Amino acid sequence: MSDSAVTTESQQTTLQKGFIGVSVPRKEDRRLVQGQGLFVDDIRRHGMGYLHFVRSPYAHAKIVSIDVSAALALDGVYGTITGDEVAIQTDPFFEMSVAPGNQIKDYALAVGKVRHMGEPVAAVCAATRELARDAAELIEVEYEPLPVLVDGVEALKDEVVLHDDAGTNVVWSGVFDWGDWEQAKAEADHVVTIKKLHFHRFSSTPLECSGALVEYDKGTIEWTIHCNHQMPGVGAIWMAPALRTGLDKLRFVTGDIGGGFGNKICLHPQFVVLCLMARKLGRPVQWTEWRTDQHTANAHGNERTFLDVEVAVRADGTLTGFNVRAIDDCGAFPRYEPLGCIIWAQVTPGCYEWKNIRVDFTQVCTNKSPVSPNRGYSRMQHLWLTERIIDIVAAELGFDPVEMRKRNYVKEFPYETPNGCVYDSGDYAGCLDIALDLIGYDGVEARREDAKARGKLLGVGIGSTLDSGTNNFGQSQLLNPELQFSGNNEAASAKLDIFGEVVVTLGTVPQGQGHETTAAQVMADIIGCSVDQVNVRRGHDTWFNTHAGFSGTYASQFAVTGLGAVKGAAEMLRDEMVKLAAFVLQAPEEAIELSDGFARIKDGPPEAALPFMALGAIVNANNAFLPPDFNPTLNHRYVYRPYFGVVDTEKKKGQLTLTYATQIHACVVEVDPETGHVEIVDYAAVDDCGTRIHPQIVEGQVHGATAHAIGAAIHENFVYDEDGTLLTPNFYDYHVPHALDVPSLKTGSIESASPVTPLGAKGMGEGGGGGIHCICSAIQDALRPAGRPIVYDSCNPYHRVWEMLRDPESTRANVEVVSR
Amino acid sequence: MLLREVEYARPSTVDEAVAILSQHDGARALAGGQTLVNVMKARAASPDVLVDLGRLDELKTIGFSSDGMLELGAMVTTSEIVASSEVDVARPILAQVGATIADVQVRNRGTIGGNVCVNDPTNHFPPLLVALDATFTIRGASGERTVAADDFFLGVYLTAVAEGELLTKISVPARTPGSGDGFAGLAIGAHGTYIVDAAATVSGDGVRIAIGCVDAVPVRAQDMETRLAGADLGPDTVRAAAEGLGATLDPPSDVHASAGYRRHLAEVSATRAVLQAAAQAMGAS
Amino acid sequence: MTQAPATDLTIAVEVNGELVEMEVPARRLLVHFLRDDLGLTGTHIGCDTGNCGACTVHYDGVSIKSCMMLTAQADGAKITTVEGLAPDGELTPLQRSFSEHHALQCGYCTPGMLMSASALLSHTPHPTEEEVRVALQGNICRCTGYMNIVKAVMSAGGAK
Amino acid sequence: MNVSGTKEFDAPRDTVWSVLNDPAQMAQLMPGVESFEIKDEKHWRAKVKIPLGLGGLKMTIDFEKLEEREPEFASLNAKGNGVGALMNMTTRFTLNEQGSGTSMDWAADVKIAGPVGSMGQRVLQPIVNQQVSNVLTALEQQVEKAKAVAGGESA
Repeated sequence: MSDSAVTTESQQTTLQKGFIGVSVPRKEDRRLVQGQGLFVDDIRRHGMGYLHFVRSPYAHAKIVSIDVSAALALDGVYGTITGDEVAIQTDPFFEMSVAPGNQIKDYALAVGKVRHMGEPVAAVCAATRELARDAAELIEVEYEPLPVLVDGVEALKDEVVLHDDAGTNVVWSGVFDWGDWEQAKAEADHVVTIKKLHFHRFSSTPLECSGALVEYDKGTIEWTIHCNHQMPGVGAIWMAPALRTGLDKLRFVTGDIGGGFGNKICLHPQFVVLCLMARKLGRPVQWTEWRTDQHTANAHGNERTFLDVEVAVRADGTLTGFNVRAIDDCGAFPRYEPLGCIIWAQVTPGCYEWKNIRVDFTQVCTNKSPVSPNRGYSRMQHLWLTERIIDIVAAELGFDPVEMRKRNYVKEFPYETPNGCVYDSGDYAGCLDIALDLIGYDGVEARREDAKARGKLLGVGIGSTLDSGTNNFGQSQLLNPELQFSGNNEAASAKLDIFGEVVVTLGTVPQGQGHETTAAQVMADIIGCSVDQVNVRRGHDTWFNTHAGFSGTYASQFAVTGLGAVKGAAEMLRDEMVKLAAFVLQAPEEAIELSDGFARIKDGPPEAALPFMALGAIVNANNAFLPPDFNPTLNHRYVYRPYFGVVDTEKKKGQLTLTYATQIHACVVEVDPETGHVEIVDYAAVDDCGTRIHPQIVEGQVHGATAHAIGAAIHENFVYDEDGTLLTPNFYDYHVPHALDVPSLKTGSIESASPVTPLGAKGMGEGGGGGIHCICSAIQDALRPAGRPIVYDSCNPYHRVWEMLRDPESTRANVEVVSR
Repeated sequence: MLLREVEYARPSTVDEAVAILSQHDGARALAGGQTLVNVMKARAASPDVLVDLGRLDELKTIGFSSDGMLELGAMVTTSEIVASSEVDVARPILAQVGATIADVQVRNRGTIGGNVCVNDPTNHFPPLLVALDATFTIRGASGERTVAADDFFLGVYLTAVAEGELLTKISVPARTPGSGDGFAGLAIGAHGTYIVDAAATVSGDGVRIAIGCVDAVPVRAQDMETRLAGADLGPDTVRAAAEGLGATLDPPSDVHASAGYRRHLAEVSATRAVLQAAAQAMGAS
Repeated sequence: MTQAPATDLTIAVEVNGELVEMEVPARRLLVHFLRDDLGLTGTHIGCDTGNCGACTVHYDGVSIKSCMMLTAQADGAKITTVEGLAPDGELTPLQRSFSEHHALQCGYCTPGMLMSASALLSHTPHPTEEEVRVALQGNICRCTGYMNIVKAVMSAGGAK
Repeated sequence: MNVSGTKEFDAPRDTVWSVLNDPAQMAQLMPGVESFEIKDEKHWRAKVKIPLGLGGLKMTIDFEKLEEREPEFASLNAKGNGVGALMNMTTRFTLNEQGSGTSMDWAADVKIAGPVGSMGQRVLQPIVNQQVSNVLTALEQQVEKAKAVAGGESA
């Protein structure tokens, strides 16, 4: 079994060797390997009701009538809620776009009209799961079907309009024009045009579906929401105004979460219905989403079509710029959107040094499931475009794809992009060399011949990608200058208890990233104790754990924001412990050292040492002898805030994200020309995310992101028919990779520390879809002998590979080269 | 995920099972449940009465008939077939194909009787048993009868087993020296659901080929069989014999394949299955 | 004589060594019986078509998906769930190996993986990578890409 | 989903037309029909339990005649509302005389939504084809009966 994890210590950050940088056993594992995790559907409350949503089978239809009488008559049914009640009791959710997009009315249930198959129309609550499901079948909804719109480009014609309040399907549109594209085009030796490229619709389908158990307190008019929401900070900002209540009246509590990947961010509509039902019935209400509901109505990734791509290339292969029209299909409601219309701009040039980039961006609504951030959110789609451009331009102009990448890769860091973002550090060429070495790139031609002898077409592909982490929400102001959103923050608290126990709480919402462990590593190294002595509370709790406005776990930022907050709180606690010890031991602060759970005088007599318990006991239960002006608390909260500065809404420039981790993927595939079957025979992924706090966890993220990419590149696809019916509504036809589908991955890494983060670490974990780019690149390389077809879609199932083999010309007509 | 109300019975003999099935028109047999329970979870269709065959030990045996046919009880699980020495001796293709059905958990519960009675167009055993020319023993209130594979499969979830009847046994001719079996196709991922598959046997009395996933029931490639009768089974001859097979089919088009793609895959799969069988027949593998 | 078809029935099933007798609706799936009736929430649900294996338990020593079995069918059987692997909290070599190799991230698929892997190791103590991947083919994981899970099972195979 | 084909009857065109035009006879074509009610010349409703092999699919189907050109063309719409599935089917029949018999070109555009759809396309299309062929066989029997009745009178 090849396990050549290569870690090149090129730029090892100098850190006091302690627990940081060591793959300590994870604290979360003990409970999870015994089935003692606490996932949402595990939570029980006395007298709770089970809620089931009645969902629309139609993609676009008026709601003529809803009759719940038969359901209410069923013994054991507690109550129902329909769209009319929601329209009276709540306000539409806050929209981020500008007019007319922000006129879209988005309620917790469909009001007056359904806009996608699976949209919740009514909710029924009953004593058992089975009864709730039976009652749902007794709710009679009369629909009047309307014409259906399932194509993003078609949506621009506004012949079928989803949201009459907005009067158009366009949610947001704008032109980004950096550098001087026209000049670059004029001076180019070659201009390559690509008529159409399409990034398909898929999602990470976390194994645990969404869910919540909501309790309502009639006396204090407060809701406790036990849930698996990844971003409670923003969830509350949507829900509180809709429920016409204060932010602090919504207590979000998360326990263990079975994966999120961004698909558990837009849960506010379902949660508002649960809050209404809990209030209406005066009992706890529980909802569990099943797989088919999750596929048809929860969170799809952005589907993006690129039209009329033009690329300016010099004779020597230097790329000077590109121009593209992008149409982004956000489905029936722009919930987290239109943020996706700007997030790609964090990585406008991808990994390359071209200076002149023009993007005409439009986002539209269609009768498909609403979009939610999905692993690689919006940057993946754009990075796929840049990597497709490299491979198509290299193939059409006869450049070697490795040389063309190395020639155009960014080499000097920090590097400012055409729209003012700063790539903090990296070594793209270095990562590529390791990846190519891992797949034995030099011996590829021999392998190609061997494959040919077996009747197979062998192809090599490269996918270079960036994991931009730690959003500057000020980027939203480039979409809508009036938005009062900017910067980012995350909070952590650290305290020393009476018996010397170190307790950490976080605002973050881990869904498998091991926050309890990495936070304990940082805390232990700073205050000098063991990881076991640090108790990091599980999950998020708006009332009892600290948190901040942007609290949550998303967009590859924990290693920076989460651990940045922990470091801050740890240092405050450490400094106060040193001050207290100095007072008790009557020694200067500089002479005090914290290590192995003791505060002692450096090189002092062994008895001059106080166990942490002593310090904790003094402050919490024995503080009479402390001087009046010295009031230590040993309980500190720190809010980490990255500095971004203000964005320039005129030129649409500014620092949109703080750190840039790199992932360079390379793979070898074999295509069966008779059937279009694609098999991955070799795969390497190299990552560079600065200081690796817990190397195993970092590698686990790389493995997981690669598996998602492999699934999406070949099988995973949310396909709709012309009636708006989802043809892959569950794991029957939406084939995610199983154990036999994922090859044994080779991994390598470089650690280019980030100069701008507390620990030199960079957020990583989304992987920017590196696997999709490199499989598309490898399939195109494999098919070269069969008429040099051009890969035009991010998803290439067997039937598409077969069609490209059968008719390469139609894909080549997509590309045109004009040379001077 | 949550079934409609259903009545449940667990007979301890085949006759009791047949009796209950005959008395209730909405009654259906529950074998491994690896498809039926999912259909009920989706509430796509719901039987009124489930007759659990789990206790009918007489349907769980693997043995040989007096005239040497391999006999598989309808309640024999796929895992038992994969591990069976009788199968390995008499007709190993059953184990090789069985080993790629879904996964270990499904194979531990799924039965060969359930697999053929459900007759989902993408199930592995229907086309294979047609190619192997198996016979099916069905018991009803009025007694027992046997049906040839070609007449057993009638439609999706529809076979010669009528309401009130029960499939008890599947008999498969043992391999004769100089004969060979093959199974090939294109599946979605490793051990995945088939897009198109084909089974083939090569023996003294000629070639039998059955194509799966192109219709509600397995389709015999009769023209190809006649062209190959007595012919040498080299790659070029077999490939030539497969030409035109696709045009005779009217396969469904879905998210994984267009009708045209399935027609092409039928020809490729049939060719590969026959070449596999031919290789085995000539003792090459 | 068999009882006439009924919508409810009393069953007796041994779960993790403890005999449980209870009247259950015929339509209740085994996975819901384990989670909701017995409170054994270690067995999880990840799909509604029997593909994902998060609900894998042992049924008379054999790994099965409890979302595709009626509780009624478990009458008289011995069921082992993840809670039954280390009842006294003393982790098995396989559970320890999962932690050492970072073979779990969110932990949602882990119970099912442990049940499939422990079934494999009970009859194939030293499995090859291929044998491990075949044994886990029915257990979907969306976090790990399976790499470390395969390593953990193979290494646990060797451990005592 | 579009399904089409031709069907030969050895019965005169107007006999076939008389069946296609009579709601009472058309209602009985549906597989597993349990009851039907004629609302008026152009509308009728049938309660059916479609035998799906693994269990019945209860559905109420509302038929509506869309267009008629006696004796050569008829088209009708059927909206099925069941718990397992929603169906919307538009069918067109073109009758051509063929010697003493009739050759009927038929075409159906079938839209299915709801839980049955979640079982996957590969199962749905063959099921629809099956039910359509059941309808055609039932139509053939009705035509035979109608011919016998008509034959009886004219003999």
